[in-house]
Amino acid sequence: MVELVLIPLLKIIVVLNATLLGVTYMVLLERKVIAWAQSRLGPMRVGPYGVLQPVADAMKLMLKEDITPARADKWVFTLAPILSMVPALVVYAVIPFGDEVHLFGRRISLYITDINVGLLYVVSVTSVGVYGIILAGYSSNSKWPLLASLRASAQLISYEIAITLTLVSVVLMSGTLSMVGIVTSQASQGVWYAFIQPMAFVIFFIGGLAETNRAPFDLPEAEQELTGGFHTEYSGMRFALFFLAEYANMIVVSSVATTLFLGGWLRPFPNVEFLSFLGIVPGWCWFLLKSFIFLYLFIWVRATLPRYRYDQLMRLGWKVLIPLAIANLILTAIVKVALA
Amino acid sequence: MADVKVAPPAGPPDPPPPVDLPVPAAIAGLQSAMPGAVLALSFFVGDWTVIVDRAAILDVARYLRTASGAAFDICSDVTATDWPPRPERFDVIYCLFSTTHGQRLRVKARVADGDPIDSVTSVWPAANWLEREVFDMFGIRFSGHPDLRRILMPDEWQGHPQRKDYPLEGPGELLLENPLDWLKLRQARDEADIE
Amino acid sequence: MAEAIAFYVLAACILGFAVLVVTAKNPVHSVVFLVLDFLCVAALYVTLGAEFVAAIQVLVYAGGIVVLYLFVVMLVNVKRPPEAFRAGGRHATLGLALAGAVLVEAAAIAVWSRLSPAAPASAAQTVPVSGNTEQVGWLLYTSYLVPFEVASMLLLVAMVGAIVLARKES
Amino acid sequence: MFDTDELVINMGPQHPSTHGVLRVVLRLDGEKVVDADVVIGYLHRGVEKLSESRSWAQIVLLTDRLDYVSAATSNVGYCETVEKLMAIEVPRRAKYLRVILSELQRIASHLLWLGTHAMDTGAMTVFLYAFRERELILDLFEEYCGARLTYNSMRIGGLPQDLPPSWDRKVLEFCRIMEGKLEEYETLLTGNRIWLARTKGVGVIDGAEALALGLSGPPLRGSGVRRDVRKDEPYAAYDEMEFDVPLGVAGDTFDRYAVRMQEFRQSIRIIRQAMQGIPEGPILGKVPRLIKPPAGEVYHAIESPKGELGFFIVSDGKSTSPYRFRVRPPSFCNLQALPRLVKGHLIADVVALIGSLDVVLGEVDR
Repeated sequence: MVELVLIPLLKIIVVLNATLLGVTYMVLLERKVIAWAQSRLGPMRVGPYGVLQPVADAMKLMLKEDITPARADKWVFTLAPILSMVPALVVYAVIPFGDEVHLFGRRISLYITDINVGLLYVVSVTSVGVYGIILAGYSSNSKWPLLASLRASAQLISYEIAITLTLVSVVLMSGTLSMVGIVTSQASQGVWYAFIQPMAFVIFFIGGLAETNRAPFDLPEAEQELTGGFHTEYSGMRFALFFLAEYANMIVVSSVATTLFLGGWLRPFPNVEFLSFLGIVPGWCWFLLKSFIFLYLFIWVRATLPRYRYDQLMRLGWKVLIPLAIANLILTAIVKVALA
Repeated sequence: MADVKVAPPAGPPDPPPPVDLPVPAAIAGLQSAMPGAVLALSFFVGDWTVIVDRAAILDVARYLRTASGAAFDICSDVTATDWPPRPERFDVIYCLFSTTHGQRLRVKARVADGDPIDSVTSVWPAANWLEREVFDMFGIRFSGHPDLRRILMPDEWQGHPQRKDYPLEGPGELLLENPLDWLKLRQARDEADIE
Repeated sequence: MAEAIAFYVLAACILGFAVLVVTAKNPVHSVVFLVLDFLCVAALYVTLGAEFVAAIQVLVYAGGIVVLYLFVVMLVNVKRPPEAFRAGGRHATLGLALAGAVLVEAAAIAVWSRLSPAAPASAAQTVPVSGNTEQVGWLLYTSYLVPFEVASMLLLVAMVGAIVLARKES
Repeated sequence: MFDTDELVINMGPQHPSTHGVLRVVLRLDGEKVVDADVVIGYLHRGVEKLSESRSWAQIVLLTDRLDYVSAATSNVGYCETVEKLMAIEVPRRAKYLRVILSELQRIASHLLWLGTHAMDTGAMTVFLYAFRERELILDLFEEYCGARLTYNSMRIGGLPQDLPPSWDRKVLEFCRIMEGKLEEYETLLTGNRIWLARTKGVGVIDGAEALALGLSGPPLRGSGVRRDVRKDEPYAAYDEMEFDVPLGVAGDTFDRYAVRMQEFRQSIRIIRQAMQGIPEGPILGKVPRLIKPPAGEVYHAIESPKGELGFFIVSDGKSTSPYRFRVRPPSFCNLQALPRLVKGHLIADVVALIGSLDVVLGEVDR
């Protein structure tokens, strides 16, 4: 009973809470990092160095009036933020944060579950997240959100193809779709896939920016163009759900990137003997560190680059990234067959 | 500024140029090309002004734009002045500049209230909004203008604010006797639009 | 026992959503129900132990194709007047005929598979690999290679056709 | 086959990228702009009408509120027009100070343009960098006249006060800092592929059409027309300054950007020259106590950061306020070209083009 129900339940509770806490502090981190990039201080008022700012934000959003526009499609309007939040959280079920730890005399694996189609599960669940944005735009009965949702649906579908193709290259290397299996295969092959699949890594990063609607691909919520994009008409907690979903998706993308390309919980250079002293740092710390670097890159890019235009975004996706991803896939297959 | 009310002036002084001052080539050319059109010349603090016949304004504009000696390719400004005591109460003023010759010229035409004047948008597209503003502020109609609507004031505004007989503080109760009626009217119109 | 309960609950959901897809007045609502329907079908696959097919079902149908449906529904103004729903005599007969044809087909398959049940099971037993994904892959590239390639050609042709149709003469 | 309509959408008057209360009614085919109608007047305060009942000296205050991010140049324009009308000789020192203040103002105005233009295309860091440097100029103005936005920094006949002590050193120090910062902005934008993709070939207008549409200032020079009031009809002490007029070639958004980026450097060059050659002497000419110009009409134009800022003033010679006060606002005339520029482009280009025209609605609506 303990093995079957209690431990998974505890894991789910821990992961969900850690995620939500991480997401709120992700917001603070982003504000701080961008502020430093722009020679500002960022939030400083709530708590020392503004560390309690997320709490204040959450309070504000929860207490705010939740407005539904008069001619909105009411139940779709309510459904949309939930549809965008749920997939972002459900994905964490298969992400391996670490290997195994011994706790209270038990061996506990640091992932909720390891299913044999883990990677496919990630891709398919995140692909459902686009409904939140599309339905939000449609149900608001407002023209700007509608434009944003049209942009979002085209953008997310296009970049999903490129991302999925890069994932296939990784699967070719590892020979498994299991997330844990991919990490262990990197350990056994003694190299992070970022080094032998650099092209896939870069395409995944760019596609990840686009999939999470981050600058320079933040067209569905381009404030300067679409007055806030798909969530223009949202307020209060429903707006907060969209916001949290975006940051949760960022963490998902960086976790997946860490797992697939940066060796998950493995220490750097897992096969180099004289670096074994790095092994005293627990695996989940490495995982968090690598994910954090990825998240920092997301923020850094946002602070630096202007935004693409819709047609340019499409051109980049279809004419550059997808052909490159296909070429990379074919090349990987050829090399793999030649070596076998 | 409660200074003593003096009788409103009947028109600008338009001082004629000194006899010993040579007339610029562009103006001389205009005078010889269209002898009837130029009513008077004026020179004041270094600015040349040509006062032309209202009916001939489009021809004058075309000449000034195209003639090689004039080539006024920039229409800086179109504006108007109101002189209520005069029968032709408005002056429509065109401020021109020539990039080839580097000189300025003002063209003036007198228009009576209710009379139209030809639009010069076909010669200088820049005059489009400027003429709209003159229409909005003075109520001078420009015939042949592609899009003569109010520009600064709301579409349903009554009166023309820059006229001298228009009070500075606005029409007051005359227009907004009951603002709620006006709002209702507007709302009804908007809803009709949506349907 | 648990499996049977799951099956009947899911089947009821699938049928219920399918009815809602057809009866919803708003085409966007129809599409949302269709998504929910597909998700339930995916869950059904999971109960059958076919995780790969379930994941593909969600990825391709729920996450891809229906998004395009939604895209089209929102892009094209399909707000029909109420009369269109009432005066649909010809469409109703056509729909009934199609539904009848599908029913007959399903019944025929059921009867036929009851008469000779061993054929699909024997194919799976010859697969030398274990694991859901691997088995599907193996079968696709051995026994069903030709249909698989034909299907992909068909899709390619359809795609080219769509581009030709959508392209404006310039 | 399907019934597809054009989408009519209101951009503004409350919209993050319309720089105030501009409203653009867009007719869209997908995201492509089929037609645009610009609706203005939301900030109309009747400055022209109001001026007809204010004394000549009070109007300087009203000119502050035309282009409220470039008050000093509006002040210069108005004062010079009245001086021309009254034939007042302005002392050379005052002329030099006007040049310095105008050019500082030009840098401040262009900085605001740069920040908002970059922000509109999604590059938000440039916005804060630009405001950081603009702050230095506002500090300089604050030290000079006590105000940070609406300066009221000119008087008919000269200036209200002489420079504060050690102000000149601070200006030169600012010039030094600014040159370094310009490199920083250009690193972030000029070579950036996304920035180039967003600006090159967007809103192309050739020189002849730009002239015909009444563009002036950087948008006109971006199309390669050599027209700068400071060169063509020099005012203040610009005839004694040595500077270049930067010109564009293609007439697209990028060229308008490049022209303004060069104008930063030219402004710094002018400030340095003026600081070096500034003569000693009075700062206010001989002005009668009661300003009552002779009857007549006058038009005078200056080069404001936005373009040709003209004042047309009619005096009746009797009252202590103008009979007619007309502002030729460069933003108004430049904005007129917007429908022409955005046609056939995408929504994202509309905001980039509004940014590249650099309009201030206070001046458009007056």
